[in-house]
Amino acid sequence: MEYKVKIDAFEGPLDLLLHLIKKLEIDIYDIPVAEITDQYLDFIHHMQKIELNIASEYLLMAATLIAMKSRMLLPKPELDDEDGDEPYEDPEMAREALMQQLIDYRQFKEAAETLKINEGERMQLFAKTPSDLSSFENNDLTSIPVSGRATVHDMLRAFQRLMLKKKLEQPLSTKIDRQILPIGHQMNKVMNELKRADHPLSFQSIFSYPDRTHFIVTFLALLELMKMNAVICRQSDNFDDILINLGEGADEFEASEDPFDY
Amino acid sequence: MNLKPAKIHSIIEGLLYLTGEEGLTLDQIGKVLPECTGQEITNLVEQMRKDYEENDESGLMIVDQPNGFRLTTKPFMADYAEKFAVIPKTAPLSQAALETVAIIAYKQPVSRIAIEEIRGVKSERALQTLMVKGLIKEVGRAEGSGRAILYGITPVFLDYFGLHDLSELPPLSEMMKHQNEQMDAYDLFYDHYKETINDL
Amino acid sequence: MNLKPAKIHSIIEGLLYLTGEEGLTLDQIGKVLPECTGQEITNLVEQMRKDYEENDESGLMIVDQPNGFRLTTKPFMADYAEKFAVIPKTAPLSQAALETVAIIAYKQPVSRIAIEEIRGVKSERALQTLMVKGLIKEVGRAEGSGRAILYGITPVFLDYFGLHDLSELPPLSEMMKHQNEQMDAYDLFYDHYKETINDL
Repeated sequence: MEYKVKIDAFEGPLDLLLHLIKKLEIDIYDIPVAEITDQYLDFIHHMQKIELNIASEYLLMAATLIAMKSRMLLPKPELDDEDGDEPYEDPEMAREALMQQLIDYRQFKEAAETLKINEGERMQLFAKTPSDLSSFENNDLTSIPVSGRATVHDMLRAFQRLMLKKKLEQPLSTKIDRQILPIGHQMNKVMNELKRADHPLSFQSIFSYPDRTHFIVTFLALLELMKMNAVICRQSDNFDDILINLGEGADEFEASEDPFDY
Repeated sequence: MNLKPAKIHSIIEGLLYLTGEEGLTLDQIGKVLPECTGQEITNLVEQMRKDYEENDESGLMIVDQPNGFRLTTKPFMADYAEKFAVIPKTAPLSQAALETVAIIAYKQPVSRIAIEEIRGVKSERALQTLMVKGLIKEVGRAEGSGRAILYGITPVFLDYFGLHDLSELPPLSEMMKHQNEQMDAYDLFYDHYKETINDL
Repeated sequence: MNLKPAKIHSIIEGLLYLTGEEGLTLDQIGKVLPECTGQEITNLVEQMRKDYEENDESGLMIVDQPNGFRLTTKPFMADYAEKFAVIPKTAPLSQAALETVAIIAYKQPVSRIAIEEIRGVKSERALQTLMVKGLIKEVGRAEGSGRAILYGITPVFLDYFGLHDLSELPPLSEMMKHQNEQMDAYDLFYDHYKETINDL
């Protein structure tokens, strides 16, 4: 059997079993334990060969399948033996239980597919952020009874949602965190952008990458450029965006300066 | 009522604009327009829904949400909307989260252990994601010594998947033959199986 | 141009709705609809402006702003907006306001730019709302030429959230740690596997 399907397509051992059942065109109501066990182990073995630290759930299922397969090879003991330490475990029952588990799981997997379609349709629809009606509202928040107020929990959840959203939007951010970002490099970048744009740029626009390290380094680069008179920053009013323009020292700025010289 | 239908129409449109993604509930419209009955409002909104839908010149449509509606752009607008950075794009749910929320929707109230039994894998992360997104909530505690947290879906779930109520979920393809029971052993498969044996 | 006027009309309406109070510049429309000339767009918007104005069923209108326009509610709507605003809300603070006040509580003194950097969206309105409600105040100015206003929380904040002092907020480091655990993007197992696959 070839392993063209990548493992990250699977949600766990049940999902993998369902895949094997489908691929081998097995009747889920009559699972050939020996065959499915061999195929499953083959798959797991293949994963081990690439030195993958297999998740315990996959191994547990492997053990379960092996136990079932070996019991099927043994003759059924006398009924008297049920008085022993361990009751006899009928492999037929185990097979039924596995079948039921697979059928149950498959139903929810299908339901998840339907939900995914719904989600996709819903994500095509956009709405504006609500207008700020606070000028009409009662502004004395403390007059709101405690039961009607937002709680610390609401606030923390809002914050966590924000962080989660940001994280999901930037799957690569952890890798970039570890990169060395020299200040000189950012200075060159800001100057190049200003020269190319040929008009003042907004403070926000130069912080294009929403990452903490990037933000700090870019900010330091900007301060350094201001010190050199290479750029001038202006803000006309409170809340207004700060505009960055080339300064008198811009022509003297050496783009080829060693980026690690800071 | 004193207001003309056209006027009421315009007021609702204005409110739908102001509330944007938060939307409006029928209740809220009723409070702003006390002279209208709920039926009148519902009829008018239905008319508006049709008008938007049939109007090729409009990029807007009315979408239902729990107990109300909101104004959104039509699906074809997605390409254009995404060109604007001001529109935050949310990441779709992972397969793990989708399976988990599906189980909760069909079997609520349900514990983490029961979910993991069905999925065959740990589902803690998926549960946390769903909690943060507000799609599920804690609805109680299981009886017994474990007192496991039980999860259920929220109105946000319905809204997120564009459903009016849970009855719109497609029926599960097969009847669940086993009642979902609380099991706290690690080897769920064997427990299940031993129970079957003991019942003989 | 390939798009029909009705289609362009609907796209502009959709974008006007999405951008709300911020509005659209002619430039922005031009970027989304590169096949249209500025003149065509201007003519269409003029037509839309007239349509809204003459349509008694619409509560919306188009107003000019520098280099562009925005959609807003008609003046008569003010009364109804007011009626709507005084309806007690289940969530008296918006998601935007909650996010912003959380950032301020944890990072004070903090500038608007720093808040926007974290949130990824403009936060002027949220700040104004919080100021008006007395939850935050100006606590100083940043060093340097920008001299940005720095914000901090007020005693009203503590009172409103039922805190005795800020030390009762859970430490941010813990929250971030917790938050990382909530990442569901993929199971570590799969991430690991994919890396291995890529290395082959």
